[in-house]
Amino acid sequence: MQAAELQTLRQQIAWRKRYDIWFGILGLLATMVGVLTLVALFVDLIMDGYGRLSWQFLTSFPSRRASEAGILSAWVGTALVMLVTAAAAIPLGVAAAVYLEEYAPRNWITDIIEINVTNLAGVPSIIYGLLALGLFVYLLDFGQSILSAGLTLALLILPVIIVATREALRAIPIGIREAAYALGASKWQVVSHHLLPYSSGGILTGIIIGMARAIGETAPVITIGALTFIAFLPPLPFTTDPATGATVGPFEWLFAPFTVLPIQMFNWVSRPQAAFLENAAATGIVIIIATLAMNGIAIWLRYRIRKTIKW
Amino acid sequence: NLVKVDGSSTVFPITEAVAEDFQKATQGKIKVTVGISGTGGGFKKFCRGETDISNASRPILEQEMKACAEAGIKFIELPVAYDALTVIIHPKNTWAGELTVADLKKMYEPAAQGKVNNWNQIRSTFPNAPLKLAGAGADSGTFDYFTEAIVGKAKSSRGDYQATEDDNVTIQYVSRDVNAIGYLGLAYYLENKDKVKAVAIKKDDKSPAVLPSLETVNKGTYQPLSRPIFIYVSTKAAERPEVKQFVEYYLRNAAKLSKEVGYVDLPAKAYELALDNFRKGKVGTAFGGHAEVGVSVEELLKREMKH
Amino acid sequence: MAEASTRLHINRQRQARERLIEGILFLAASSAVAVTVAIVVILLYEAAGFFQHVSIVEFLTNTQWTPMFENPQYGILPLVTGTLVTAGVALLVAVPTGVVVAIYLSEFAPAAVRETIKPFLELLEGVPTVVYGYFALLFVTPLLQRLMPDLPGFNMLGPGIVIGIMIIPYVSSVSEDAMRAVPMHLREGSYAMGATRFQTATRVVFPSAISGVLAAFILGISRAIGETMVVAVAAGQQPNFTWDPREPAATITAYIVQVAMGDLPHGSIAYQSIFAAGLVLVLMTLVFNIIGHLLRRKFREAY
Amino acid sequence: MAHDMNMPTHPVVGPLKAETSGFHFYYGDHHALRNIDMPVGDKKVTAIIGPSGCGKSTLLRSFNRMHDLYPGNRYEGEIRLYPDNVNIIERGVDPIEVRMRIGMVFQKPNPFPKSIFENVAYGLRVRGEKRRSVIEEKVEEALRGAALWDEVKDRLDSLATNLSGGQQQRLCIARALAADPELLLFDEPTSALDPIATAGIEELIGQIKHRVTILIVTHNMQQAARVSDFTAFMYMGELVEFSPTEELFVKPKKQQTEDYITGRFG
Amino acid sequence: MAHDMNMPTHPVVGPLKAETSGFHFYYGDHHALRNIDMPVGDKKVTAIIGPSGCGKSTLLRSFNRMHDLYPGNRYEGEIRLYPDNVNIIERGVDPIEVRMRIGMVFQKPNPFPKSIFENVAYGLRVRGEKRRSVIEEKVEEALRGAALWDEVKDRLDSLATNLSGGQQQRLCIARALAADPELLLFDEPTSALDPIATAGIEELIGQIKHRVTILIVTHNMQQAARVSDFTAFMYMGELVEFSPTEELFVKPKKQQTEDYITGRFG
Ligand SMILES: Nc1ncnc2c1ncn2[C@@H]1O[C@H](COP(=O)(O)OP(=O)(O)OP(=O)(O)O)[C@@H](O)[C@H]1O
Ligand SMILES: Nc1ncnc2c1ncn2[C@@H]1O[C@H](COP(=O)(O)OP(=O)(O)OP(=O)(O)O)[C@@H](O)[C@H]1O
Ligand SMILES: [Mg+2]
Ligand SMILES: [Mg+2]
Ligand SMILES: O=P([O-])([O-])[O-]
Repeated sequence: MQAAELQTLRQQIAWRKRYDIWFGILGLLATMVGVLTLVALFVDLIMDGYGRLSWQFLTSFPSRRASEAGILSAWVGTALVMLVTAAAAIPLGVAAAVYLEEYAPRNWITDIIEINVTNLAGVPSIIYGLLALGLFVYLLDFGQSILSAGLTLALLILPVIIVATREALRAIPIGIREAAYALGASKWQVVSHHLLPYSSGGILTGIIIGMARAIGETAPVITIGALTFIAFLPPLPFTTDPATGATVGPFEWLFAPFTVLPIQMFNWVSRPQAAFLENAAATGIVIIIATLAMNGIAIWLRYRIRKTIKW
Repeated sequence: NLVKVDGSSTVFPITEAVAEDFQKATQGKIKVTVGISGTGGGFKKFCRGETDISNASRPILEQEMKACAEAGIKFIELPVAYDALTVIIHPKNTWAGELTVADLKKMYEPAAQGKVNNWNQIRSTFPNAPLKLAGAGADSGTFDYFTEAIVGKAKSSRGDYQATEDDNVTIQYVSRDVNAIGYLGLAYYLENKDKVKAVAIKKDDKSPAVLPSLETVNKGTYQPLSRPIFIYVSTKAAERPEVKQFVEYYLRNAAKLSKEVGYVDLPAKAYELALDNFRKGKVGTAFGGHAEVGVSVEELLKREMKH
Repeated sequence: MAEASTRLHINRQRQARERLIEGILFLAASSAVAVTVAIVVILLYEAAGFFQHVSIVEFLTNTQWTPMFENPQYGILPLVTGTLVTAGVALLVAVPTGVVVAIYLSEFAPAAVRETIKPFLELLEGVPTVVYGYFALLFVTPLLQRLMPDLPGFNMLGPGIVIGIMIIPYVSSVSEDAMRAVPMHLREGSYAMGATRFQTATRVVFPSAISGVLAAFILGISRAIGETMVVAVAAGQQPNFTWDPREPAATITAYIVQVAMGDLPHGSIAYQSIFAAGLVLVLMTLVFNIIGHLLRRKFREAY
Repeated sequence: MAHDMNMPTHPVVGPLKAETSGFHFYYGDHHALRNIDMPVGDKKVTAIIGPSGCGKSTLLRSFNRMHDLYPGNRYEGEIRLYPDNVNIIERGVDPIEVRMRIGMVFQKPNPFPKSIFENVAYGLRVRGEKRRSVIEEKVEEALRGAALWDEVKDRLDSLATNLSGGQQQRLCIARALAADPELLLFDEPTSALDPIATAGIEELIGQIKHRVTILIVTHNMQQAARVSDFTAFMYMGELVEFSPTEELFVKPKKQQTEDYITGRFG
Repeated sequence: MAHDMNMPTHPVVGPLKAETSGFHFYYGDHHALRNIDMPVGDKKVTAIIGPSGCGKSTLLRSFNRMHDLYPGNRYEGEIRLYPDNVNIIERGVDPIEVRMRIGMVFQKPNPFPKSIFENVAYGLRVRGEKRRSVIEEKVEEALRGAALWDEVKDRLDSLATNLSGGQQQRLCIARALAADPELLLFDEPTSALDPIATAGIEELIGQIKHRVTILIVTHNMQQAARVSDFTAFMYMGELVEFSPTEELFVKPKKQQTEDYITGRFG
């Protein structure tokens, strides 16, 4: 190649590479929009609510006196609701994903199910609230209970779990399936001995991410009517009820009234006294830390799986 | 041994305070839940028999009475405190410290929509400055009462103002704009005296201008913007000892607790009358299924009930 | 070896067990359909009462939505425009930013940067939306008011932008997955032609991943349309038939949650109206999802 | 297994373990195999060679009904398994039962991401075997059979996926052997391995062929020549020639075969 | 380009287009290529053969610095490109510039999911060429050069991914040719193709070798024999033997080479 040609070539490359640099900067800036917003939000919450974060705050019931109020009933409520959500959404979501990925024949029924799953992922959460109000609260008569809320959020995260499970299943090489079938395994044996164990990490990640989203949901829980002052804990199984002296059954807590963290926060935010706004901010910190922790676990899991499972 | 209360967000802070103290007083033997689903939402549940007590920032309406009657639910109406709607302006607003009901009507009536946009349209002496209106969201009891008291008909309002369910937001809005005006519950004003200024209200040109305060409301001079707020107790629930105990506790402590959370207590006499009505099981409403402005609580409690 | 040959015959017991399991799994998968049907049935059932009082024509053509006023008007259009405008603003923020972020993370950022930033971004989803509402009202709107002094305290712009930021991770992570799924050999093909990073990213990787990127948009639209608390807090709650994002307005979701906490007498038309509004909302997301489905089919990855 | 009444003999091959006749295979509309008649000699190694895409893998995978796993595939004709004399692609035949008797080793080693022990034991577990002692015994036997025992006996609990490629492939053979197959299918078992590992696998095939019938696909003609007794040459979905291996490589009957083995195409 | 002063000659090969000397390559810690000295004759076809995993692809991909795309890879030594006489793996050399001069065709055809026209035009567009007429002319020329013009001239706007495998591969060659490369790298370009398509590609290589220097990796020795002028035999990361093709296949100098080409391993 002639020197002159080479010269123009180099100029032209240099010109093109300039876009690389510009785009690199642009990309970093765009990424920072999200990250900085998050940091700003978090810092703001911490400034407002840090002073209220204490052991007392975590172990007290809500109160009309902001300085005595705490989130005990709210975080216990959140934990129990999440328990129900997990118990309902995980088996259902995983089973649905296994069916769609491993069993479903290619026909219109499968198509309908597929379209429905993608669709559900897009249904606004408030609509789930309306559904739950009609279905769980009234039709099935679960009332405004932990059970109703847990099932509502379960519906909300069902698509998340289905999608994550399907992806994890798809990541398992076809060779593993064939190897098991070739040894005479039945379909269910292949699923239960291989596919589920090997995809458990991916499934777990999906579950955690779904739950992290459910923790912060406000609107659907409001629609089922959980915006409530609760200054007691649900009856914990096998403890004695202070009022009746009777032993509590194992499932009574499911039907207990409850409140959850975002609702408690929402409640406090609209109070006239500035001190309640501090409480609201402190609650926000707790929620964010909970989601942070859950996401952290998910990341750690993802990392560990990538290290241990190889094909 | 669970007392279920639901309903108005306005009444919530008082009932919450009562519930808190009550549960402490009974050492947790009786549990109380206090929900917020709005006065209407509260009556909906109440008339289905799902709740024992309904918080209400307005009297029960005919429609709701019908629903309760169909379900065989009878109720006792008990006023528990006053809420004073407070009209607020920016602290630097120098001209609107006193306003008549007629002034406010000019601002908020439906006919003003799109037309009344300047302070000098209210009174020619007011400056030529844009009029920025804020107020309660259209499905709140506050909105209903304000329109009833100012415009003369509940729910009759212009639509183009900054509406919100959250009174803190109204505070934010007014405190940022010299030309803004809004209205909200007294408690929010009391907590934000440093940010906004209350307007003294004149019933008409001749009456004195009255600023909202615990005294003026309690004495009945802050008119027409003070309103009683209620709890409704189901008679069936009232038979249960824990509900009975709770309601009596409520009426005995409402004076102290309502003041503590920023509302105005009723005259002491009124609580006695209410307790009496409750014990006698005097069912029905004193209002006949629609809103009324400016009746004294004692008078209400003595009225013949409709049910 | 007669015995051996029977060994090859179908094992009925095992077959029955397998069928049973398949049936159970099928039922689980069908739950997705059941939920959709339940949503539609419940909304239709409640909305039916509403439509006995309000004609569908009025519902769809009237430009005033004032169910709570003295002369109630039931035109859904203002809520629809409010919903579309806030969602539109959100998408104007989220789509370009999300795509740039996705391209950056998938093609430009070193692995270490990518792995640290991604989870950070995903946290944006975990913040309770109420917090975003106040962020929009108390931080973003005042900031915008400095640029646009005439901007009202409530407007669709502020919450729209905040929703946009909130859904960046949705758009970016789904798009990034799609871009990373583009096989390396296509990139190699491009680099081998002497293309730069930027050229490879924009001319080969992005077009190849377009169907996944579209899926991300659709997901973003659904989220933006369905977001409730941010608009309920920061956009004002007055239905307003306008396409101007600087004006205050209510969205369908804000209306629903407002009524769910409000003072409406139950059994009233206004109360039933939330189900009619919900129905419209579901139909809107359905339409977008179907459009997305069709687009995706059209642009299906061909690599 | 002694020579059985039900085990027919073939003029060239001798006693048969299996046999395809008039066999066709379709991937949906794609007619991938046409009219294949191929004998599989009992306790013999039969190699299938041919250019890429000619249908070698397709034929091999028909023997254990692997194609049943994917929708749209269709078999036609017969694959008879002896001594049962059953057409294993018939409807009434359970593919799972077929696979329990006909093992398979794949091109790419595909151990399960479980321990070495669990990999080899898997075929027994699938059959419902629960007795620990039986399983341990069989696992050891199979690992010895696959010439892997000495290398792994101290780390039976470590992950199989950490083994080297050649070890993994021998593990897969052990896994198949532990299930006591009558016929073992190999699909290019060494194409992902280095020369040394390849030599190990070939040696192993030489050792086990006295116990089990082997059908092997390879695209390496030298490998076919080294390990097999009979070779089938396929081309574009058809079986062009089937002969004893030496004969096929030394004096092929068909021109196409000769062109292929002399490297004129492929 | 006429024979150039800067273009050194090699005793066996003649004028050189490129040459590696003392070349090493590392995938992180894995030392994949050791001390490779290989000449690439100008306007000649040089084939690289060897068993799987010996480093053929690694060497080939070093010529256009494909390894730069992945973190942790390291080059050492020299790959000189003539007539410039630059060491193209030196730090100061821009890999983009190298790739603009050295084209590559991959094992699996990898057309972009764009139209046929846009695929071929890609190299020109990347260079910033905007003139429609120039692009059209070059595209036609390249498609003709790749013996694809007649088949696709009526559907230049249809998706390249809808072409058959052989056509796709020829399209990829056209795409590379359109950029006027001085050296063209082929990594097993026919291993994903059927015999007929393979023959087409081989014929094509024969046609273009008068215009451009070719370096081709293949695991098919017959192919190397058919298309190349020189052949390099690699084994375990080392260059074992480099000779004129006929010589290497007829009388290999090294025992390993002989073992490999006679099929004793691999
Ligand atoms: N799942 C499939 N669907 C459709 N066609 C297929 C499928 N698998 C293979 N084919 C086609 O069937 C023919 C035979 O394929 P097969 O894999 O049996 O070839 P092969 O001889 O094993 O080749 P190779 O040496 O490349 O493995 C080929 O034309 C191939 O394209
Ligand atoms: N990205 C990588 N990271 C680490 N090691 C690699 C990588 N790619 C290849 N190797 C290793 O480098 C060696 C040479 O690989 P290369 O792909 O060059 O072989 P090859 O001769 O082209 O083989 P084949 O015929 O299978 O394509 C092999 O041992 C391989 O495992
Ligand atoms: Mg094959
Ligand atoms: Mg290679
Ligand atoms: O909640 P309210 O009915 O008092 O507005």
